[in-house]
Amino acid sequence: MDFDTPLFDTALAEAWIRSIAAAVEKEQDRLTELDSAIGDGDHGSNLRRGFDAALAALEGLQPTGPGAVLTRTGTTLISKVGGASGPLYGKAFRALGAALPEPAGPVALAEAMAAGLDAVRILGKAEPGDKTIVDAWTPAVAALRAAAAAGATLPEAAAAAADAAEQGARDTVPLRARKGRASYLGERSTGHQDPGATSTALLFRTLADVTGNR
Amino acid sequence: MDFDTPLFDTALAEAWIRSIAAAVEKEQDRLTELDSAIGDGDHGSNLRRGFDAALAALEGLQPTGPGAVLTRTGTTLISKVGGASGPLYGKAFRALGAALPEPAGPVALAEAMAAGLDAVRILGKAEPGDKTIVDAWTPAVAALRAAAAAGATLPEAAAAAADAAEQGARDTVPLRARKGRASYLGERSTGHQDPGATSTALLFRTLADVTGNR
Amino acid sequence: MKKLINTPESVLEDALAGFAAAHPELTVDIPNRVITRAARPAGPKVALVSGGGSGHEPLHGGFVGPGMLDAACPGEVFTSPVPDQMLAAAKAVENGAGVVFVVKNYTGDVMNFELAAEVAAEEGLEVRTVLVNDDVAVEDSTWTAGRRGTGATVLVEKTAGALAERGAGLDEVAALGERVNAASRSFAVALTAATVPAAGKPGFDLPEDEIEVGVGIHGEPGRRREKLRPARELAAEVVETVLADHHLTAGDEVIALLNGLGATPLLELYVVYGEVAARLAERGITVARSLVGNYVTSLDMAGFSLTLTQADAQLLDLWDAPVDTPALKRA
Amino acid sequence: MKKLINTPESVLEDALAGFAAAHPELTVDIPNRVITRAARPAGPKVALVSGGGSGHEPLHGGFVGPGMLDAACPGEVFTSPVPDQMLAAAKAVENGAGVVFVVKNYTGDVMNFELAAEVAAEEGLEVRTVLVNDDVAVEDSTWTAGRRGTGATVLVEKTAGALAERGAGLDEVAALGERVNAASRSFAVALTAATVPAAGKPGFDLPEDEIEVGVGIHGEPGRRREKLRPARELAAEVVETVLADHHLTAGDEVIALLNGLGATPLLELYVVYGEVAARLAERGITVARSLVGNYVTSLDMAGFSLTLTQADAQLLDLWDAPVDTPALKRA
Ligand SMILES: Nc1ncnc2c1ncn2[C@@H]1O[C@H](COP(=O)(O)OP(=O)(O)O)[C@@H](O)[C@H]1O
Ligand SMILES: Nc1ncnc2c1ncn2[C@@H]1O[C@H](COP(=O)(O)OP(=O)(O)O)[C@@H](O)[C@H]1O
Ligand SMILES: [Mg+2]
Ligand SMILES: [Mg+2]
Ligand SMILES: [Mg+2]
Ligand SMILES: [Mg+2]
Repeated sequence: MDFDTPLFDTALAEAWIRSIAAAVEKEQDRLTELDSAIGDGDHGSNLRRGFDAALAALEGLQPTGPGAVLTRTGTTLISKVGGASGPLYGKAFRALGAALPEPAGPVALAEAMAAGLDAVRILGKAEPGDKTIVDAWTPAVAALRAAAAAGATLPEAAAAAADAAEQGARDTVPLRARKGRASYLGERSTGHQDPGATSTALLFRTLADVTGNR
Repeated sequence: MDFDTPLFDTALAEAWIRSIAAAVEKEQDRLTELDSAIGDGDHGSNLRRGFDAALAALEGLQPTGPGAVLTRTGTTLISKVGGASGPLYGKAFRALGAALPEPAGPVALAEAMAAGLDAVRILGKAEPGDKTIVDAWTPAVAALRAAAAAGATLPEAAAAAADAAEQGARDTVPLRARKGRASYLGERSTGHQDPGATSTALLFRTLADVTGNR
Repeated sequence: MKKLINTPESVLEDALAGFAAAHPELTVDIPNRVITRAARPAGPKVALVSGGGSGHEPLHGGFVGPGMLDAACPGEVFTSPVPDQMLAAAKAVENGAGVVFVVKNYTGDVMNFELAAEVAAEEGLEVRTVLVNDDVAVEDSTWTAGRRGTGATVLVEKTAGALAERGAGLDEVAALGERVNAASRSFAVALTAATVPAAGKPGFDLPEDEIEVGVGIHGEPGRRREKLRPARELAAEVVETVLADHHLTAGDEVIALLNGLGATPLLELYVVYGEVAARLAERGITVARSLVGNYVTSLDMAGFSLTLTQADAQLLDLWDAPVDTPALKRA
Repeated sequence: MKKLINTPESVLEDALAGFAAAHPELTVDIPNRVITRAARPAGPKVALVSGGGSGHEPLHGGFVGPGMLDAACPGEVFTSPVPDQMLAAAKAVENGAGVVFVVKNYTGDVMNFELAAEVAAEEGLEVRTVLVNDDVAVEDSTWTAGRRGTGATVLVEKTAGALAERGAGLDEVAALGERVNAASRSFAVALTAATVPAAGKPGFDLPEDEIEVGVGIHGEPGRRREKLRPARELAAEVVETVLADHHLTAGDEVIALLNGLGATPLLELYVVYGEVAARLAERGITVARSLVGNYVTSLDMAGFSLTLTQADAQLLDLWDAPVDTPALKRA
């Protein structure tokens, strides 16, 4: 492993949360619009409220490592977001934080992200193809694992994961939702991109950005 | 008095009520529109309901004269219309009916119409210039009296009254309402023609029509 | 116009059929358009009769029952009922102690109730009329038909109803009603206009960012048009306007009615009420009792009215008295 | 978007401030967003806690009080509350006999209440969860998140609340709640979409002559779009749809809830209820009790939902039991 390659350390974890908060602020309206089409129009404000609170929670925190940053973020999301995305992302970040060694390279990050995905799937019981967060997170984990196995650097692996998550989000467009509010629409849920998969893609894109900017 | 000149008899009274009912049906939307501008948008449907009922009330009636037709119409209007126009027109027709000898010529009709106007003014307490029914009815009575004094026939007198009533209705446009719902608007009631004055003009126009068609 | 109706002409009759089905504890005479309590009070009791145009539900039918009205006469939408209804109602509920008509001050209502009272007197009934005229948006001068009757009607009907239930005499009940009216002031703000079914379109057009201030409950436009502002500012202005016409000073107690006009979500009414309560508290005025919800509506109008009634021990006692009507219940 | 609010972000907090001012008989913990009765029941009593996104007022805060809920947890608009609220509520009202969570079946509500129940159990509280899923517009299959919880919530909270008040045990109260839910079916029709304050525009666009059939209470579109039809036809279709999923036969008794979605005038609700009652009568189904009004709303959505709950002697007895909450009172 190249010593100049950045690892996932506390500073990077904090930078990631900051970057998510900024991205969510910027994309709030788009997320809400997607959620208006097949949900109830609050996904943007839900995440905004959650990551603003997560940012604030970092203020006083003396983290013992990147895992602590992410665990704390998960706890904050559970306490502040509500809705479907609150517990799902909350549990995901808590699992991610618990699974993350310090500092983590691509392999460890891939496994931690897999633990996050497991948490989402255990709580939400969604399968791939159900038009949810899972549809962006699953290919992202696969891409992370593949990149790590191929010896990629953290920025390279994160960029591959971001691409895969975005592709996964786009691939939700033709799907018929089987979980969450969008499932009530039946056939009418097709033709729209899933808001949760879209915000998951945002999480991975910001991760790629902050690792790449190191 | 010319023997060919029609008098106000039972048949004419019935024809008048029929003609009002038809005119109100035709003008219902316009009356409602005028009432929407400065009132509550029901003057058309109020009069429609009232004169439809008045028509129905004539069905079984064996009138003892034109006065009985008009008295019955007044009673029906009171029972069926409600709102401001119901009691006002109801009382007016009852007074008109009570004052009308059989058969009546122009002089008697003018005095009966004056009795109707008195009834409106006693109940509603409106002065000329208050932007109400009174503003059309007052000049109509004056025109009837003038025509009768000048020896006009009933059709001539009724036509003069219709013209005067219509002018009176038009003259309500610049007025500020001081009675009825429109008074709540204060200065904003100016610039609109009063619905009640408009329907009064309709009453006199139909009277001119039915007397002229004899 | 999107409305849950069959035809504009049949709205009242159809709604009365539904009201009758929903409230077996009341008697609904649909042909005559009179709503009365199913059971007459046992002994002699002053009978309270009210009525007015429909479209203000739950007013008045929703306030018929023990502790409040004996009968209500619903007119066509936004149209005063006719004297026949009031007479039929008075005769149906008169119980040996006379009848009080509670009349909102609108030309049509006043004249129709007047005709009814005339005939009732001719037929030997003792009738008193309480005129409700609490809306400060209208100047009470020779330039107008006088102040409109709005939210205070609920307070008059509740307290006079309670007093009648306790066996007070005709003059006493009428005097109490007049006293409550005199102690009350109201003011309303609309975000959208009401659509009368027969008219088929809104009574006035209001741009997306404007409100109508000082509206009545019949879809009539208000004092003036303004830009929509935050609830805090609107509530402050409404409180200001009501108090400017009220003789309340710090330490006084009020009953506050924050009333939705028909299409306002309860969530928003509570937001406004929070601001109203805060503004009153700042002035040292104590809200002794409050009522937040849809009580005197204007069809599908969005907006609210505020009624403040100066309270005293007697009024609070009557306000707290048991009542059992479709829209107001208290044990 | 015209709304009586201060800012979209502060709607919940501002509304809670107003709710607290209007209901001194309740305790409103604004920072923690928990509404409880001001006075705890004297002896041990099963505590009923519910909650959900805001925008459905009076649900749930309006149902806190003797005879119904012990606590409510209001979430942000259309957003499930968070586990912290439910935990705080459960701890505040637990009174020695365990806690029942009444949860409307939405992914968010279910997951947040699940997390709360987990932690509550860890902290030694006995918790049962009653899931409400009565909306027949949603097929209950592996293709969906299951039927939504809507109008039946009022019936579950009322009857389970009454049973808890009578001293029944935890399992008994939870079982009753489940039984009432199983006996209930609902279906809703919208004339206009709801506008979430933070979104600033309606959740869906509906042409002037169309309605959305089978809508949920969160502004989500429905099963399909149709032309607006007379109330008679709409009511018939809704009754049909509800009954198609119900095992009711002639002679059966129901409790009927005809619920306004927020912006529907009461006059129109009564028109619809008249038609609903007539259709049920034609089929020999007896409406033993009815409730017509705004109980489970969807912000400023115009429309209605119908809930039919098969009744029996126990349910009617519990339905008739005294209740004293802001939105439902019975002596
Ligand atoms: N069971 C589930 N598993 C995974 N993700 C889910 C599930 N249910 C919903 N989601 C995700 O949650 C997103 C909606 O989140 P949000 O709008 O914040 O919550 P809510 O649906 O409660 O309003 C959906 O777009 C979907 O991606
Ligand atoms: N006091 C009054 N005297 C004479 N006419 C009046 C008076 N008040 C109102 N009107 C007339 O009644 C008309 C309105 O009638 P209508 O719309 O049927 O009743 P409402 O105002 O009760 O809705 C007004 O246009 C006006 O001409
Ligand atoms: Mg959502
Ligand atoms: Mg009118
Ligand atoms: Mg009218
Ligand atoms: Mg939501």
